[in-house]
Amino acid sequence: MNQLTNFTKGFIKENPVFVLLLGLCPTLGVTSTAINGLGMGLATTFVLVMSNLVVSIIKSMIPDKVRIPAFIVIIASFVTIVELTMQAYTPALFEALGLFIPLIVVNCIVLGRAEAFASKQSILSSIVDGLGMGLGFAFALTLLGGVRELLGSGNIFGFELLQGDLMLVFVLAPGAFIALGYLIALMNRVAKS
Amino acid sequence: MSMLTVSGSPHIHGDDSTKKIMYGVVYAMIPAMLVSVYYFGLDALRVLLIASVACLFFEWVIQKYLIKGPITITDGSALVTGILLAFNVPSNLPTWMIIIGALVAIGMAKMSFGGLGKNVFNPALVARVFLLISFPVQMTSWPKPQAIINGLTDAITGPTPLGIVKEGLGAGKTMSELAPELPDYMQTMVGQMGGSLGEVSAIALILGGIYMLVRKIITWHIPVSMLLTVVIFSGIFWGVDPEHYADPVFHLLTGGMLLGAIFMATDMVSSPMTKGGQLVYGFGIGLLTILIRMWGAYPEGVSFAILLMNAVVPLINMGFKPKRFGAKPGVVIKTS
Amino acid sequence: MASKRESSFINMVITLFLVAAVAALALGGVYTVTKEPIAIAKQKKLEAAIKSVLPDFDTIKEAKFADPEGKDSLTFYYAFKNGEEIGAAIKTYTMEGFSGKIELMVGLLKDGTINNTAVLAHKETPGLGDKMDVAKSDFPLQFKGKNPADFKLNVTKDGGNVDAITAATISSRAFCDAVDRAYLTFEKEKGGNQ
Amino acid sequence: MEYVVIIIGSIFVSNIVLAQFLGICPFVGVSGKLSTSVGMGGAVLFVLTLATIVTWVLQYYVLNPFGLSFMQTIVFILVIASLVQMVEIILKKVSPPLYQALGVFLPLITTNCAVLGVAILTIQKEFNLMEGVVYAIANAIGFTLAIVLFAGIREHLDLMEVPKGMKGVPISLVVAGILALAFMGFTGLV
Amino acid sequence: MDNIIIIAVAALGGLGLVAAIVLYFIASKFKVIEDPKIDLVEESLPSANCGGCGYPGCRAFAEATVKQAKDERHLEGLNCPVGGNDVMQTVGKILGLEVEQQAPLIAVVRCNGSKANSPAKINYEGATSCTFAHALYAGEGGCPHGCLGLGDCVVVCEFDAIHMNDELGLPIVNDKCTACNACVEACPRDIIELRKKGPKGRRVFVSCINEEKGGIAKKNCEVACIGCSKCVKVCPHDAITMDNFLAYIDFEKCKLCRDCVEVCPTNAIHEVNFKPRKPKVPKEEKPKPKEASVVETIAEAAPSKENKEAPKEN
Amino acid sequence: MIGTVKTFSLGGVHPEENKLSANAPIEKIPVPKQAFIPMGQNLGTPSKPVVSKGDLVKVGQLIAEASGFISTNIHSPVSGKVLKIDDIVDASGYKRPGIIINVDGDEWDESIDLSDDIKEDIELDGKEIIEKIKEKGLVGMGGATFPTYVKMMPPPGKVAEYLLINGVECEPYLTSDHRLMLEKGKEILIGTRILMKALNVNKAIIGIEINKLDAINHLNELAKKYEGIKIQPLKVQYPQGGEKQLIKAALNREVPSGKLPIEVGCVVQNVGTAFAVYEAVQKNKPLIDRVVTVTGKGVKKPSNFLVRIGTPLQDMIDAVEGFPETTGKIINGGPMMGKALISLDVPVVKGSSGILLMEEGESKRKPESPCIRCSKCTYVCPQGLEPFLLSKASKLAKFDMAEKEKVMDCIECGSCQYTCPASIPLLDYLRLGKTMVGANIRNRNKK
Ligand SMILES: Cc1cc2nc3c(=O)[nH]c(=O)nc-3n(C[C@H](O)[C@H](O)[C@H](O)COP(=O)(O)O)c2cc1C
Ligand SMILES: Cc1cc2nc3c(=O)[nH]c(=O)nc-3n(C[C@H](O)[C@H](O)[C@H](O)COP(=O)(O)O)c2cc1C
Ligand SMILES: Cc1cc2nc3c(=O)[nH]c(=O)nc-3n(C[C@H](O)[C@H](O)[C@H](O)COP(=O)(O)O)c2cc1C
Ligand SMILES: Cc1cc2nc3c(=O)[nH]c(=O)nc-3n(C[C@H](O)[C@H](O)[C@H](O)CO)c2cc1C
Ligand code: SF4
Ligand code: SF4
Ligand code: SF4
Ligand code: SF4
Ligand code: FES
Repeated sequence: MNQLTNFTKGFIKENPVFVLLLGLCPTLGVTSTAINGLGMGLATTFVLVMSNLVVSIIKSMIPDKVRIPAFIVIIASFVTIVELTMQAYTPALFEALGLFIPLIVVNCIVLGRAEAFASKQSILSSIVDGLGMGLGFAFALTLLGGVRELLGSGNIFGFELLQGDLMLVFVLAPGAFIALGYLIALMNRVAKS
Repeated sequence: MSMLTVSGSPHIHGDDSTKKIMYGVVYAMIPAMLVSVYYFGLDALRVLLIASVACLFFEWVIQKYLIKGPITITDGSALVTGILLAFNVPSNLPTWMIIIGALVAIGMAKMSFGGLGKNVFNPALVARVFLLISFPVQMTSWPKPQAIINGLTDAITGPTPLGIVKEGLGAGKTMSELAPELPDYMQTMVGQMGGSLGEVSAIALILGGIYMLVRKIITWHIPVSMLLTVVIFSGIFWGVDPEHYADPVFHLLTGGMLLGAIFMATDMVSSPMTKGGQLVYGFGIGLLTILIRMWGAYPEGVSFAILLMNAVVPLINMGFKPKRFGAKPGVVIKTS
Repeated sequence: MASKRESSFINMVITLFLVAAVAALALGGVYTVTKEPIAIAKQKKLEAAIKSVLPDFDTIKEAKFADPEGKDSLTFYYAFKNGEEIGAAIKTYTMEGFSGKIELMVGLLKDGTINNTAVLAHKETPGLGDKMDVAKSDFPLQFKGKNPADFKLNVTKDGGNVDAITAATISSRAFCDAVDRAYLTFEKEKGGNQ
Repeated sequence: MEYVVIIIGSIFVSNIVLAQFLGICPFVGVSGKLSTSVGMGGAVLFVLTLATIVTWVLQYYVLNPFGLSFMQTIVFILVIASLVQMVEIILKKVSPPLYQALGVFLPLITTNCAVLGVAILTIQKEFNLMEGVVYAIANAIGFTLAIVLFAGIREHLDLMEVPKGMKGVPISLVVAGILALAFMGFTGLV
Repeated sequence: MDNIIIIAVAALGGLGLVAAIVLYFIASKFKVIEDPKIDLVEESLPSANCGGCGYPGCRAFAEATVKQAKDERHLEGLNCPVGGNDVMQTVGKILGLEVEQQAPLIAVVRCNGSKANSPAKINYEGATSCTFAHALYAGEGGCPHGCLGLGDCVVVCEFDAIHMNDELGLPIVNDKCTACNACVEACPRDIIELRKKGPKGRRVFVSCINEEKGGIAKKNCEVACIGCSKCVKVCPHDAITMDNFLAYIDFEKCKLCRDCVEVCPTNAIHEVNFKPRKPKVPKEEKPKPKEASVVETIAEAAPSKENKEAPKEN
Repeated sequence: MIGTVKTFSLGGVHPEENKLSANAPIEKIPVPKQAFIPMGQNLGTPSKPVVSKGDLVKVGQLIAEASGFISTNIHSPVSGKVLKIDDIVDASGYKRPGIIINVDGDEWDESIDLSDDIKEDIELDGKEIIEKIKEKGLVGMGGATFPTYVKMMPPPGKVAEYLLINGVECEPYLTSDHRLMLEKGKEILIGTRILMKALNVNKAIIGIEINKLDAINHLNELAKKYEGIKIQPLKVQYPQGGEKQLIKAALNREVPSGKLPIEVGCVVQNVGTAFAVYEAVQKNKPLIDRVVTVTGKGVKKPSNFLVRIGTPLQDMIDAVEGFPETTGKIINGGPMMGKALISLDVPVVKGSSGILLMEEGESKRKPESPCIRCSKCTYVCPQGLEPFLLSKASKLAKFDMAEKEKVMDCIECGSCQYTCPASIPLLDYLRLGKTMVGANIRNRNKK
């Protein structure tokens, strides 16, 4: 497969959030601001790329029956590495993302990609795939975070764009669902045309 | 001779129509509208107008440009939603917030589902709760009612009776200490209390309710079971500890209780289809309202309770079927 | 593609063991590397909080005391400058928030005067309750330099001296409650500690 | 009383799905039919409780004593994954009807944030074992409540002609949003 | 300090060991034997779960193929209409069997009673359901056999292959058709038939199922087959039979010579996907009812474009 | 004093009655020039012709016989020559086999008693009565055209306790039963006696709605003479004439879902049927004519006619002084349950109870709008169904759901659609659902 399309497919056509509907918990949970979304997206991208890499290297050494547990261990290791690193160097972001950092482990995109893609493809393809999917995920989270932040508090990435009373609800749980719902509807429309 | 028509039976139709029902509700709301204008002045008129026009406008825009289907804004349902939205906000709410409310009600809670009849949740209430959560400051500052004849001085804001009770009990006061701050029953009946446009006058609401009952727009099941539940539950707590719980009549007459029971819980689209189901639905609303009023953070729980029960309606509809004719197996009769 | 290993018992066990072991090795490594920075980051955060509520100091002594209700204990960080106690930063809390628990750091000078406050954790509504954070509004500034002995830690509505945050009386009340808790504990332990 | 607070808090006030955003994938994915969602709820209840017990024991008897709490994530997920697989295999053999009812959802549960999330939260909130179990069960009930309500609504929507652009996931998310709005009414109950 | 690494390795390694051992033990003890080929076959199916094969879903079909392959060593009678030959070949390969080629089929609407050819004499009000209307009356145009135009066939098509042409009031099939038979079953008037797609999608058929006598048929619809038998006589391959005043072309016998098309006085015989005829017989000679050709151009224009892209085609 | 007025408990509507022809006495209409006699005049299998082209027939002569259990004999309603045995276009526009007779005079079969006197004594025994009813081709005149003799033979294990005579005529506009009760009361009562004898029951109830007070009083007067026949006044409420509703109203018994009236010990016959039974048994006259109401708001002279089967509808229209220009819809039967016809070129059949010419304006359906879930359809459904749900399920081809929600219990009364404020063609979809579910059930049973 062409590496470029392999890379870009994660953004719109096979976007993990808008199209594949994977990893919705972090998508909804951390996107009260764009920066949180981006941080989560990048953390996930790192895990995705690294675990795709490792899985595609050792894929032939792993017997089928323990494939999934082995993959999980690999993924979990990278998640923990991210966890520890963030805790050490970006404690504020770590706190904002909270529970959802360890939950990257169970993000279906990560395991799904390892299982469906990396365990069958070459090393390069796997990395590109991980990168594409990860960045697509980050894109979706940042977009959602941006929308919610803008509507909820008038800011984007912390910069004040709108003033006055904004719709608090978008910062809260209901707003997350609603904003994502309409974003997906919009994306479907965009993808079609 | 013109072309003959064929169709299946029946070939005649009763004279009821969606339009008649919806405008019937509008007529039923007239007393409450008048009271709101009487007490809140031109501001009430502004809110009513903006909410109705905005609801109609959004319905038109969405039908024309997004759904690209027939335009049905004359059927009156958007108007009802608009007026009820206005009834559910304080009279000093900024215009743009009302417009957002209308967009939420029509765009999100109604048209996203496909329009009239397809929505699961009560549009006006979705909008109200959306506004409440989004703009808590503006949505909880209530102009004090002032008869129009007293002149249109700048509105003074004050809390609603429920707000006073929640605050007061929260701060450790007792009901008897709070009593002087609360309106008496006569005032709550007529509309002399703080609150949203449509909820202040019990009499006006009841008048509308009777009109709808007579015209068979609504049935008694939902309002009665809801109010009865409220009376019974609040009565029990009040009976046990009248110092820390408000009395049942207070619960009935304050806040959105009557507005909710008569106009909002009865919305046919978002309520159960059978009478048994409706009784359960009303019971649920009553229970949740009291739960939220007594122990929740919000002083008023009717809107939340109705929305929560809206979510249960599909399950109620699955569980409560009409009494089927011939459901019991027959008895074979033997004669000599 | 290289042929897969067969799922024999030995293979399974060995693979899983190896993968786990390698993972653990890597993790252990990262852990040892990041241990220090994590500790430092945590310490920094605490120190920053303490610093923000107390005047200059050089040493800190930690202690725990039961709050007046005896339900829970508050952590006191006594601050010393040149060996002299200048006051205490008290990690206090309240359960009365709009959405539950609020944690504050309250800096009290030796005489009980509030030097400053800082919000450590809360779940209040953004845009409303969260205004009790200095970063969001001036609400906490009114506590600065007040001594609860003559500054009634109650919102004005309840007959106190604190101007509540608009439309967030509950949060304001809770804030007062937390500060009050710190103050009362501080006063209670004053004698005992020295 | 503590338990009541935990139960009401987990089911209504901070519902695992509608307020904490855990287990959204199955919430959206398998809520198409009422019967399926009830099955899913049952499976979550079972696994969540079991996993919380096992991970709690591991945390307090293995990880903490050895200073290994940094390995919490990896250990928990490994345990949960194995546990789920074991349960699945056993169920398939021992009770095919139960497998049909619950088992088919089990693989989905491995990658369900709710299980790992609740396990970690139990530790974070410093619950004792009993509280942890109550917390797990309450959350599973909260999950079931949310998904069952949601499934009811979706079955209802099946009969409605939802506009093309909103059909499927978008309208489901809007419904979830409104449901979350409604659940905000429970704020402050505990 | 490095202590922690050792402990970590020991703990996690131990856990891994335990997990592996327990899993292995349980897996072998509680094994449920299922033919792995079922999964393989299922994977190769299109997962449309349409039921076109006659089984309740792809998994059931996979089970059936594996079973039949094992018991009878052939796959006759089993066909996934959606995946077509390609898929059956793959399935055959998985199961180590050969699959005979099957000529691709397509749904054909055998009615040309468009709004112009069979104008409305009665006004219908009611449910948009052919089944209901069929039970109620003969149809707006009066032909009791013809298309009611309410689109039952369109609704059941899972593949977006059949659409109502509002101008004609008739459904038109495009090349997305997988010959799943759903529309055939849905039509209360048995108007739709699965016919051989033909080389390059070329086919000839009688676009009428009216069994009335000529005069009555013609009164209801201008382009009805009036049972004149001219086509039967002209067909050099004996492919046309006449029953109840209605001609029928057997697609097994038809050699696509199109002689019949030219002799039909009402233009009831349709040819699809042929190149425009050389003006051997000038068009003007035959006063063809206008609408008849519209169907063809539509049917022709749409699919022929797709033909180029569709890899399935031959 | 007419006694307590009863009605059924579940649902029901009250459309405008519009009984325009209530005061028009039954008139005889001239014998047509040509008679068209379709072979399928009963619910069940069509009959088989026993005459051939060119045969001369007399009035009352057997021209087609039953072909199967649920099928009936057909007798010639006219005298003349069989023109041909060929397809006749029926009221829906479909071809049906039929016999066309060129009328020549009016010569009756000799066995028929043509005298005007009323014959009281019932000479035949039960079995013979049923045999007579079968032989004379009687079908239910209430609309369903079910072969009457089949109803007279309860299946093994079931015993009839009550005979109910259905004089409800709850359909708006129609008055044929009403007129019949007024003019042929005595014959109806004797017919009832005959049916009672055949069924071996001693209790009969004639249910009549109180908008036909004159009929109630008249029959009350006459019935004094007969033991066991009670006239039951009923509140005006559609669809009280539905047999299940009638049984519920008169006896407070509920026919179980999917079962026949005999399950609760009842047999229901229409008053017209009772009259036909009288004629068949006492006068040996087969079912060759019937009373038909011709009415409509635009009709100059709404009337009740006694017409021969096979008479073209046009003949009756001529008798009411022509076809109103404003007609938009022709209905065979009443406005609630009748069937729309596509032309007047069709004959009167055994099941024709009335011809209603509806004005252009009132015949158009209101445009459909979305269901507002008002539940009114559910409230009025006499069968306790949820029409909004059933129609949605049928529309979306969820037939399993429709079956589970008991679509087969629908009696097609149309109350739901009549009431629906959104003007949804509920019954159209319900019928669709019934058709498909019925087919599914039959397929399942076959397997
Ligand atoms: C969505 C929402 C969030 C709220 N959050 C808070 C909060 O965080 N803190 C608070 O004190 N009040 C909050 N409130 C407001 C309270 O319900 C209550 O109105 C207020 O605290 C008392 O009103 P007052 O301060 O104007 O006297 C919130 C209200 C809403 C609608
Ligand atoms: C298939 C079928 C079988 C019937 N069998 C009997 C029967 O055995 N006995 C009987 O009294 N009526 C029988 N009936 C007649 C019905 O009870 C009923 O009178 C007829 O369907 C017309 O009633 P309606 O006009 O209320 O629909 C049968 C009807 C049908 C459709
Ligand atoms: C909705 C509905 C209304 C009916 N109304 C009448 C009626 O008014 N009079 C009547 O004789 N039969 C009416 N019937 C037919 C009866 O159910 C029943 O078939 C009939 O009385 C049986 O008598 P028969 O077999 O002699 O026709 C109605 C049926 C239905 C389903
Ligand atoms: C009795 C009755 C009550 C109604 N109540 C509401 C209401 O509370 N909120 C609302 O938005 N619309 C209400 N409507 C209007 C209409 O049903 C509503 O817009 C639909 O929910 C939109 O699908 C009501 C209509 C009726 C007939
Ligand atoms: S439904 Fe008809 S048109 Fe559609 S794919 Fe099947 S056979 Fe072809
Ligand atoms: S082909 Fe058949 S199903 Fe399709 S629209 Fe015509 S009549 Fe209806
Ligand atoms: S037509 Fe059927 S569903 Fe409608 S009211 Fe009558 S019995 Fe009920
Ligand atoms: S009467 Fe009509 S609008 Fe009302 S519920 Fe029934 S179908 Fe819907
Ligand atoms: S990301 Fe939480 S369940 Fe999928």
